[in-house]
Amino acid sequence: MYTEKVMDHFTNPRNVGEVENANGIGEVGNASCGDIMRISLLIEDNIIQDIKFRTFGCGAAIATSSMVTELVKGKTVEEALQITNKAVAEALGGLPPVKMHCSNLAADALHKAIEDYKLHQNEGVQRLEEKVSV
Amino acid sequence: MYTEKVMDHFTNPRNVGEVENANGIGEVGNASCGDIMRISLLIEDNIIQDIKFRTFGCGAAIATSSMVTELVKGKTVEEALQITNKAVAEALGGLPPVKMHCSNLAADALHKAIEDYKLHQNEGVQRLEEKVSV
Amino acid sequence: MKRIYLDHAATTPVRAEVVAATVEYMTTKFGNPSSVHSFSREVKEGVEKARAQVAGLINATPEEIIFTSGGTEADNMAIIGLARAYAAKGKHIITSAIEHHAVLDTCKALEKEGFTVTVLPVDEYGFIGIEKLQAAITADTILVTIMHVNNEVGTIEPIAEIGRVARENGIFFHTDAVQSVGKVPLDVEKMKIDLLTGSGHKIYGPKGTGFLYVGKGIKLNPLFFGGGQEKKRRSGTENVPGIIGLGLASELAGKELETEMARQAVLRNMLIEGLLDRIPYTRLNGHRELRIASNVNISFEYVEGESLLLSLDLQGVAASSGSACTSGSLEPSHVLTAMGICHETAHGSVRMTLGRETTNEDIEYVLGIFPPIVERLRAMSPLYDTKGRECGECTLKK
Amino acid sequence: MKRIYLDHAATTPVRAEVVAATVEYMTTKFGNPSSVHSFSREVKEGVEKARAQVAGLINATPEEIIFTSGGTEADNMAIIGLARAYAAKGKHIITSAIEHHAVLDTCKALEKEGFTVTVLPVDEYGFIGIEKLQAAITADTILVTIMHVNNEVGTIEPIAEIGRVARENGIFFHTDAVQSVGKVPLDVEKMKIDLLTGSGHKIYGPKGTGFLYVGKGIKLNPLFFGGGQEKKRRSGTENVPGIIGLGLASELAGKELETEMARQAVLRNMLIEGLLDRIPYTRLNGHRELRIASNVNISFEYVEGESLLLSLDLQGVAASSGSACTSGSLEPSHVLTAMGICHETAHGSVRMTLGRETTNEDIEYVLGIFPPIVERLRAMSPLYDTKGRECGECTLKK
Ligand SMILES: Cc1ncc(COP(=O)(O)O)c(C=O)c1O
Ligand SMILES: Cc1ncc(COP(=O)(O)O)c(C=O)c1O
Repeated sequence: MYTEKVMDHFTNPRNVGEVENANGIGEVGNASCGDIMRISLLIEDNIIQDIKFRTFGCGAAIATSSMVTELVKGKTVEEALQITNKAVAEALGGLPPVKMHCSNLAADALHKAIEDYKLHQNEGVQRLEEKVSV
Repeated sequence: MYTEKVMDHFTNPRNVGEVENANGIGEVGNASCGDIMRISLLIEDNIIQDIKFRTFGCGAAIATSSMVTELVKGKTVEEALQITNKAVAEALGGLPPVKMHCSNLAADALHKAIEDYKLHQNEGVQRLEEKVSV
Repeated sequence: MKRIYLDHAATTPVRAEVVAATVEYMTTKFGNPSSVHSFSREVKEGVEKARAQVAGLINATPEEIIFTSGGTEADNMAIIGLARAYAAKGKHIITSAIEHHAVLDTCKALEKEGFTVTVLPVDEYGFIGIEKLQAAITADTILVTIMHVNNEVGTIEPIAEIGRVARENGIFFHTDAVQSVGKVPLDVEKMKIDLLTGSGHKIYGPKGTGFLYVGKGIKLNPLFFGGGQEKKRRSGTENVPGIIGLGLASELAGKELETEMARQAVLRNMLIEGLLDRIPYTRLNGHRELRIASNVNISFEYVEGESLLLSLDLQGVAASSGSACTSGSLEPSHVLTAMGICHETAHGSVRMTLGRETTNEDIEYVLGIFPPIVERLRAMSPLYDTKGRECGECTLKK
Repeated sequence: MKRIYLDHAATTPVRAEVVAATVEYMTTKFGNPSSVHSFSREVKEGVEKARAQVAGLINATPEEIIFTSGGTEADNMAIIGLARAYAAKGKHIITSAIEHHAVLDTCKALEKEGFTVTVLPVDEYGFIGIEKLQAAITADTILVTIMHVNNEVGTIEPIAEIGRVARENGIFFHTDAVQSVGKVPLDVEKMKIDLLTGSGHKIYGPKGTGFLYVGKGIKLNPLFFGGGQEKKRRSGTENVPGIIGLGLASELAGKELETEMARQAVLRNMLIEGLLDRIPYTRLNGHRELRIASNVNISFEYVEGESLLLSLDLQGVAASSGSACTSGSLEPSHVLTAMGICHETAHGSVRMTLGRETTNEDIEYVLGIFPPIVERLRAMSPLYDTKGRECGECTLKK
């Protein structure tokens, strides 16, 4: 059913856990529907310096989570935003058709984490501006 | 499908042919429906002295024809009239259910032959009476 | 006693390679294809390989093949499934008078659901007339279902022409190819076939297996419901060993189609000519040339078919008949009567269908035993002396 | 690597005696039972023997057994066939929320034909309440269809009581006994069962075989049409090797039913207790005692079932799960959710079903590898730290 690459990432997932000093966190999915993915990352100088995941979900969910962290670690934010769920599936040598639309959400989690980072950055900027304007 | 007795009567049918000096002939069935049985017999002193059959039909048709001739040869007319299609089937050790109502007509042919005999006898008697009354 | 099997149109022995494959999938590769573990993976692969093998035989793509429990189910699935799916488009179906009951009775059953059915007549050889088909088409017609090769007389219908006419009129074309798959070249593309039925046990595959080819994009309502196997078109745990066997049997049939059919045609001609030559008052049913290589169907006047079969069987030869007696009804074969053959004559028909194992010696043996058998039965028959012909219909009801 | 198959509720390997019998009927005894010659005679006898073997297992008479292509077809034949035959009498059907899709989806399909369907709820163990059944019966009810043993959680339903209630109310009772035939004693007389479904591949018989028991005098409209086999109730050339295999498998299952079930119950208890003891945050699904001897179904909180299956499979153990992922949908098992189990928990369920070849060592092996697997996946799970429970429903649609 799964490709060798999927099985490799399922058996030896890369970057499991939580980035301790994360400045962006994204979670997608819903335990009731069988999948939750949580990505935490540390972005510095526009580069993803560190990224980790925790996933409750099927083999494909775990493998796509693992793969996405590997794909973007060390990349710029812009490069990371270009990664799609489809690209993750392709990097894994493909997913079974039934999995394409359910467990293939890792890029969404990544994007959410980046959004979260940006939000905090903006808040930081805003806060700075507020300070200045006071 | 067929009992050994049926196969015996099919393979070695008794009394095939036409009684040459027959005084009764009966035919039942219809070639379009797959079965015709013709029985010719010679009755003397109320006894079936000779009886033969010719049959166009399936294995059961041939076997029941053969069996009925064997059953009644040498019997009285009254005894012969008591033979039923069911009795013929039983004498053969039974017939497949689908055959009970189609190819099992030999007793009917026998009864028709006896009727034919009686008709001729009556005609003879009548003719005699006519003669006397003239 | 020598036993000669000449009833290959009824069923065939499963060939050794196929038996071995089914055994493998009953024992070591026994998993359920729907499961999520290693026992199922190899099984799924096997099923998909079989699908490709079947598709290859008729020039379809694997996704267009649905596995069924046999030809009967596939015929029903095609006709009922399509009719129900396209009822909004039209409610008229065209079929022919010589179809197998799996088609004829299914069309009849649809009449109760408000469909109307035109049953095309055939000529003396059993051919559908293309003009008659053309004339029967109305704006309401959604489906033409006409068999490829007739199972009783072996007539090969002009299905490429039928396909063309159906396609031109925007009507779906289903063909019951149970008797032709693996025996006559088939190409669903070229012949413009939308749905096609095949059966495993007619091509040295296992009984209880069959398939329906359904061209891409054609909708079908399922006949039954459940786990949603076969892309929701045919629920029920797949008959995996059967499917594997059907796949392999299809591939092997395709490989030997040409040589085997050429070989059988020679034997068939020998049998036809031998019988017609040696026995008077006989007629060949079906067409002399446009018949499948394996089929011989001859009527022997003044004798009844079942008693012929019994006599042949006693000498080791297995054949079949259009006689009513063999079906337990009173009416003879609807195929023979549709071809205008007298009921009486139809009752005296014998079908002999050759196969892979049939040899020259077999045919010679049959030619040797046949004449005395007919002679003996004719001597018993009250019709033979007079050579009286009743060319009526049996109107009795059982 | 050691391979341990614990998915016997999905399918079973065909036992050696049965394989041998099917091979015989594919090769030497290959005739079509409908033919009129010696090749068919021995085959007909074999089929009738198989009918008696199946009947014997459930205390029916042979004439009450119809052979089908599997449990799914038999369920459909029973429900659709009976509903259509008795539509004039009433149009209400009662079933339960934990039926197999072959029953549930079939009932649903009948709603389109104007039938109304009551789906009875079940309690936390999966039991039907007799009072609820009683309350659901109306003057319009013609059929109650409730399974004997549930395929996911192994709960044994009170079918003798259901049969009594149905009989008292003059309603037909069908039971899907696919998971109980040959595993739990069955007596259609005593249990007042009118129709009963069985499947061959769950009892070490061939896939693509099944049967429907239909009590004498009960009418059924056929699902499909054709040659009129099985007394016109199921057309299509009989799957003879399959039928022979089903017959033999039934007889052998009956013979070893008691000893085998006692043996498996011991192993089952060992597995249940071992897992619940060794792994925290687990729950047994179904009833502790009133479950079939072969079924274990446990939910492991905070992990998802498919990833558990994959991990087990990598260590040679084949099991199944109520996780949505295994079916390609988003909703978990309808059985578990009907029992009131959270969707989240249901996703983390694993079913292990034992069989004839399962040994003590197999269970010990599984008990050894299971805890570290769960630990590893929990360490990866974002739910495990917080032990946060979402007991909602998945409302996404795929
Ligand atoms: C022309 C034709 N159609 C359909 C069938 C039915 O196929 P099956 O026996 O596989 O149900 C047969 C054979 O019985 C046949 O000859
Ligand atoms: C309870 C139940 N009913 C019906 C079926 C369907 O039977 P089959 O697989 O023979 O079609 C199954 C098994 O898949 C089952 O477990």
